[in-house]
Amino acid sequence: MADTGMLLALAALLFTIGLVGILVRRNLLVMLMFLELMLNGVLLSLAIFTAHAGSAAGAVLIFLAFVVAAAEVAIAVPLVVLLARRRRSLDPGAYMDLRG
Amino acid sequence: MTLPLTTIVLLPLLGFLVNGLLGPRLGTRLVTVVGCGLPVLAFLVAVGAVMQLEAGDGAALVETLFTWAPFGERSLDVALYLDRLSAVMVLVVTGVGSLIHIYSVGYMKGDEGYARYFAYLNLFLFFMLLLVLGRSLLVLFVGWEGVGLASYLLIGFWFDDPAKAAAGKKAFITNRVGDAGFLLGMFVLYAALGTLEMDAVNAAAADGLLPAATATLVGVLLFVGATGKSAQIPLHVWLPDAMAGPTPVSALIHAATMVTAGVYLVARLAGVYQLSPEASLVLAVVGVATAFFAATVALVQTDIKKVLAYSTVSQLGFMVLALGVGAHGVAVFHLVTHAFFKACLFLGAGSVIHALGGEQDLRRMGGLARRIPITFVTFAVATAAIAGLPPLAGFFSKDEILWFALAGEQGGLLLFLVGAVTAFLTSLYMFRLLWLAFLTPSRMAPEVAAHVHESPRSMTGVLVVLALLSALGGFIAVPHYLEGLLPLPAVAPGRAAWHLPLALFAVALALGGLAAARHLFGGEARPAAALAARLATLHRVLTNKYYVDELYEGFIHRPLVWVADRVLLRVVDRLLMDGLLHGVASLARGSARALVRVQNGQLQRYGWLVLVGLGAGLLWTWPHV
Amino acid sequence: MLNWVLFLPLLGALGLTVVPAHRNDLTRGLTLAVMGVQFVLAAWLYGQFQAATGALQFETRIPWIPQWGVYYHVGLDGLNLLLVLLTAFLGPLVVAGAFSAITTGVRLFYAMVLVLQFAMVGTFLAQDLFLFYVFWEAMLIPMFLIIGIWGGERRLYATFKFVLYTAFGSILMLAAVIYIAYTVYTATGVPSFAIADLYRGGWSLEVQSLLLAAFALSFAVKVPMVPLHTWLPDAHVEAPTAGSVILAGVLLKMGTYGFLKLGLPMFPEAALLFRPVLMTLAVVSIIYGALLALVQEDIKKIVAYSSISHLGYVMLGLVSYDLMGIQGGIIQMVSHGLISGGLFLMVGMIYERCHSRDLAHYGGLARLLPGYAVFFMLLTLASVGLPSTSGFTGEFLALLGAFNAGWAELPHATWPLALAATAVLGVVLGALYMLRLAGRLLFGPARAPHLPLAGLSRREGAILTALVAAIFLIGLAPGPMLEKTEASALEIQSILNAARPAGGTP
Amino acid sequence: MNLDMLVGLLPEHLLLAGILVLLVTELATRHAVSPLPVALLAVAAAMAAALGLAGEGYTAMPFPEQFVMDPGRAVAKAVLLGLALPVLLLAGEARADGRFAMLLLSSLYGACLVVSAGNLVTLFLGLELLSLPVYALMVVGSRRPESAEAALKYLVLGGAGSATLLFGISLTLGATGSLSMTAFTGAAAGPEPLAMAAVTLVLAALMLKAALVPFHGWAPDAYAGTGVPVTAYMATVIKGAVLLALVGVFEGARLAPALVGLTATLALASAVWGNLAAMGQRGLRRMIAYSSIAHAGFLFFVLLGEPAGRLEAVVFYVLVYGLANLLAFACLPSRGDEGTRDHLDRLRGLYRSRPAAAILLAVAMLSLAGVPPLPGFVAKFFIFKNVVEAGYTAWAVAGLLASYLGLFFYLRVIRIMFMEEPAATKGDTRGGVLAGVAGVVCVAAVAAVTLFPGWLLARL
Repeated sequence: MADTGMLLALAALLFTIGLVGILVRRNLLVMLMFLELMLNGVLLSLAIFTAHAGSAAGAVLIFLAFVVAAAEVAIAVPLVVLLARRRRSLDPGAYMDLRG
Repeated sequence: MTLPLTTIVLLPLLGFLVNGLLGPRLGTRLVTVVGCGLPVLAFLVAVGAVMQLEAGDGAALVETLFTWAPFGERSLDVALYLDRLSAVMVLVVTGVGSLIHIYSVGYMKGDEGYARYFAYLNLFLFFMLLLVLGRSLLVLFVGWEGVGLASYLLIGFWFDDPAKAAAGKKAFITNRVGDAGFLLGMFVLYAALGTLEMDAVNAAAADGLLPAATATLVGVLLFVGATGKSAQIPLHVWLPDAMAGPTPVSALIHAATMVTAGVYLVARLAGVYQLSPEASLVLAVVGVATAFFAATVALVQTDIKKVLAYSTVSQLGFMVLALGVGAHGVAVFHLVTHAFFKACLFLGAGSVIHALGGEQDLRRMGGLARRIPITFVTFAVATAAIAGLPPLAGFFSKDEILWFALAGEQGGLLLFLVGAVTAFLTSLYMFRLLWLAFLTPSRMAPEVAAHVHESPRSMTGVLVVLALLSALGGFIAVPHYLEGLLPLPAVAPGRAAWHLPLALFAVALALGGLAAARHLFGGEARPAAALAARLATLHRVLTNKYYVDELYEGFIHRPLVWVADRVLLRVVDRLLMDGLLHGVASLARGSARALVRVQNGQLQRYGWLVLVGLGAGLLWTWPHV
Repeated sequence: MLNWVLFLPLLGALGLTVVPAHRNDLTRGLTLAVMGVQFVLAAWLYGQFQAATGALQFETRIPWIPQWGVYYHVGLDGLNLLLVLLTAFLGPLVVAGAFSAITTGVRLFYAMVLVLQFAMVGTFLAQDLFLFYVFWEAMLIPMFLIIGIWGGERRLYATFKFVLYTAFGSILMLAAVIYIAYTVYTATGVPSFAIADLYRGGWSLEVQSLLLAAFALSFAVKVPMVPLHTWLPDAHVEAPTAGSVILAGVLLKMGTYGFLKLGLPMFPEAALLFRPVLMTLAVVSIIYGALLALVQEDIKKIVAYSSISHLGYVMLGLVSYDLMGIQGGIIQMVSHGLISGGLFLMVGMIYERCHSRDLAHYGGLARLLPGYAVFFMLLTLASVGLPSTSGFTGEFLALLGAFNAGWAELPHATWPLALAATAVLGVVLGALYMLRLAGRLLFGPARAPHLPLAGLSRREGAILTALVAAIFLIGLAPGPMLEKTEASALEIQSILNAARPAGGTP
Repeated sequence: MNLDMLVGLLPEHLLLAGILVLLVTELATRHAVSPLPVALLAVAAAMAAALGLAGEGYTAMPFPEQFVMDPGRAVAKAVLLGLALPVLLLAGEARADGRFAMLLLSSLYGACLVVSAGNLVTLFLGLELLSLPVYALMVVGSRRPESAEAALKYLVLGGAGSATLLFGISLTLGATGSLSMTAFTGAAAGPEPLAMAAVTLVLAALMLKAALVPFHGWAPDAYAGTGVPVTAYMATVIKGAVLLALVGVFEGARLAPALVGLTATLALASAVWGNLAAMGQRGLRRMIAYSSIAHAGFLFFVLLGEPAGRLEAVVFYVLVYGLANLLAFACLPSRGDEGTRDHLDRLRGLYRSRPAAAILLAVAMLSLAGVPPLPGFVAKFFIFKNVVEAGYTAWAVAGLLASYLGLFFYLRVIRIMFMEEPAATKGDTRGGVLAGVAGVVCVAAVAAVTLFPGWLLARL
């Protein structure tokens, strides 16, 4: 059970690192990677619990989450490309046209 | 079924409506016929009604018209009521009123507001009759306020002159102060007895249903109303200014009828006042003080109408004094005689003013006795009457007042002495007037003097009638006629024998006034001026009417406006309430700006907000677990 | 029939949408016709109204949101009868009065006036709290537009102030309404908003006090009672004449009507507790409004502040708990509607001619516009409360009622009597400011900013004649009206008095 | 495969069919063909199907524990689908292409799934299906350079939200061993730390998707950064679906006391923040964004209420609120630069040039403000009635006071349209035909709901 606890802590850590990473890094692509990291942390915890509970639904959810993560990236990367093509910058601070 | 009382009241109203609505289109003649004919008709009907009253066994005539406001079982009704007291009043009002209407035909000839004038005058008569004939205090109050309105309109009749309009306003508002007291008195009566019908109130008072304290309260409050209408201290200030109106108006409203309404009110509710010696004492003191005070002011006035106005205030003071010592019948008696001679005096003054083309200043008159003899003779008779020379009307009524002030149960030496001095002053200032206007050499401007002419027959005729009434009116034994309704007070023991000496004393006072006036104002030497110079301060105070107007302006009106403007409007309304509002509004605007600044477009700032939210959420729920 | 009276203006407003935009004559005519018919119907209902009973008459009750117990429930009783009649009476006058004043956006203007009329009549007629609230709030928007579009220079400030002020009161009332609905449902198991059911709500004193405070805040803003009055002068001054007339004539009465119909009888115990406060505020309003009217230089502001004073009498009468006082309050509402409506119309007439409301610019109008002066004088006198005008009837009965009640309470408490006596001062102050206005406007040397002045047109004459006739009718013979309202007033009175501890006065 | 799988999912099937048809036409035709008829037909058919199911009182679980269908959900679906119809019309006005329609229909599919979600897996799937196409739509449906920025902001924060949701779901699994809704609601009521954390995370994720303070940062920028039809879609259907998801996950459960304070505080904060920040906005869309933040706050108050009335209240509110928003968007001038055509300056004096549009826009604003007799008032009344009935009177009063703050900026729009002179350099303020149709549809629906709220409430 100790392992489970450690793994869960790791999952939470990954989630938090992901979130904080999104907040502090000044590069859109890196931020997207941290977003994936967040999801990975969640997936880790999900895997643990699924295994623990022996839930089929949990397993399905893991796969769904993979798909979702992939889809998000699939949309996000073209968006970053669109932006970068316009301003030649990956700094999120360069894209503050919408405000107020 | 005939309704004489209703007819009496409605006739002048009809006149008002006809002249008021159609006036300018009717032509002068028709206006005159309507304006004067209907009051005369009312007088005739009134005579008939009084005869009907006398033919009966003295029971009052009552005409209930309609229920004004029902409340469950109670109701406030509109009813007219004629007993001997109102009979006297109705006759005076319609009689003297009709005379003055007729007089006005000549006086107002050619005025562009001729129809309007008669409309107002008829309106006044209507309300005055309502006042006199009302059975309930409510109806009386309707008339009371209505005559105030008519007075307001007529004082400001020549409204182009702001001073005249202001005088009207002053009259109305001063009366309103009194009316507030009247209303309160009425409320107390209704709260205590559940009725406002005056015969019922008197009956209840007689049956002991009205506690003495309540009676005092009612008495004082209603008297506050009376001080307004009857120009008693401290609400007398409007009456002298009211002389801005056409002179016949001054005669009718501000001398003969309306101003006596307060006296009538007290007499009408004699039952209440009989229960309350305290209230009566207040009346007596205020009355005698007013009489004295006004008489002193009248001594130095130079405007012929102002002298008469203060004289009216003074005479009203006498009436109130009579009321205060319980001699209600005598007060009404003086009211009647005063109506005759004061109307005569005012109309005479009107005739003088008419003759002089509008001049009112005594300092620019003189020597008119020969030029306008009828006016002079009638004026002299009325002067003698008011001064109290026997056997003219004023002698009888004033003598009785002094008598009851001295000898009545509620009388007192001080009241009597002040009254006596005032009687002397009355004689003095009236003969001063007579001399200055008619007997001293002319001081008129030549172009004025050239145009002096006696007034038309319609005016002089009225003067003659009124002079006759002033001469003979004293023989109408009004107090005796009213004794059933208004019993005279008992004479204090041991003083019954003083009546004859007192009468002689009164005559002596009148003659003394005459002599003094002749001495001071009659000769060439003008000792009056010397006296005035010697008593300069006193003279100035009197000329300025004791500075009462200035006092009111400085201590009431101006502080009121100051508080309203500086405190309520600027501080409370604008600073506090609107300031609070605007403060909240700018707070909202400010926070809106701050919140918008949070939204700076930076993705990671939004992320931080999310993080804060998440953390706070988890922390929030954590301790609850 | 009652539904026709209610919905006719709404139908009229819908009808206006098919009138071509440039046909102002048609718009005006249609609106006037609608209002006229509404008044005729209302007058007919008044005639048919049975005086003997306090029960609802001409009732309609249709489920609207039955799940919540909300019904479209309207009916006439003694409390709203006269107010509906007043509203219907003022309607045509307002419309006709605006013929010459409103020349832009005519269609929208009259549509808004009609919608407003609908909402006002609805507020009076509603017998369901939910419905009442809906109508109550629905009034705001047409008024917002009327002031904001056709108003004077500071119209935006004034209209926002008006709406935000009143809406603030309403939002707390809404909270109270919701709470009431909930407690009624839990107590009876049947959801209901019927006002008659709510008279016996049976809340504890604390709850009642909170609920009453919420309602009272809303109503007091509308009345308006000092110190919640500061929106009124601005709104009145900036509103176009028609807006001022509606505002003064009808809208303000919503507040006092609210107290009478809802505030006091729904929470009688709390009302008793708050009575000293309400009565004091009523008297303060009387004096305060009068004093402020005394120092204004803007004609409209004088009339506006006079409204505060006059509505104070209404409140005084209502919280006197005396039959005469309540009846007087009702009459005073109607009377004030006629008088101040008339005064605002007259100010509008002179403003149309001279484009100034500054008292200092005028003088001697009695010479320049004799007809105008006569009507102005009559309205002034009515406002002052001269007997034989409606102003007297209302003031007198309200004061008499308050005094009567105060006298009867004397053994327990002196304050009601003291307050009633103080209120009488307002009679003096009323004369002071109104005669100042009339005197400076009508008398003195003739002058006006814009000469020569056209005399009163036949339309204006007719409007004023109708008003003055109504004023005198109520002044001379209020009896029939009082009879029709008495049963309902008695009912309210008995509800209020039931809350008094034994030994209190009837 | 049973009949329920066909019938119970009929609305979804119809949407899918629509997507397929669109796909085929897109591939088969060389010239651009307006996708509008097909899309409209599909959505309308789906709505009709949902209404039909509701009318029959159809109740079934085609996929046990996964997908639930009952009359209440059917109506909810019909409402969401119905709100999408004017969105499509607005999109047609903006000459949207096939991609737009397909993405929209996909997102709608997700919305339907959310409503019918029987367990957390389906819910997650539905929410993602709802959101993912929108990120793309924001760029596809707009010809503006800022739209990518808007989409990315939404995506990053939305992605974080998804992760949070998933984390919450995962913790639920850990705490209860199950992913069913009942397991979640049990966790919501219970005192177990892990479960409470799970519930908090799910709640926070839904708050993020619904744009509650402080999770709202993306909303103003996203709303303002894309085309009007997409904004309209986000403000109405997406917000509605998220709120229905919220009601779904907490179905039948009273909120634990700890969550009551949290929810109410954040809901109130949203209402205040949204209403205040909207006061000075220059663009209608940004204003609507803040307004939607405030409305999300009001909607979240529903959680405080008794479980029984939540669905009805939310469906009613979403319908009314959506209609008002769509009505407002339909009245905007349809020409001009996509970035500025909603600027309030352009609405200056709108009543002069387009009285009908101005009046309808005013109606929309007033309904959003909750001024009676417009249905926005009834909707708000419903929510706060539930709150009071659950005993949270103080919160209800606070919420109502917060709603008062909003009055100002709604009235400000009316002021600009009616009380101000038209701008000197006024652009073309004309509206389009399709937008007009959308407006008429919306106003008809608003009128119906105004007159017969009882009828509608009886069918929820």
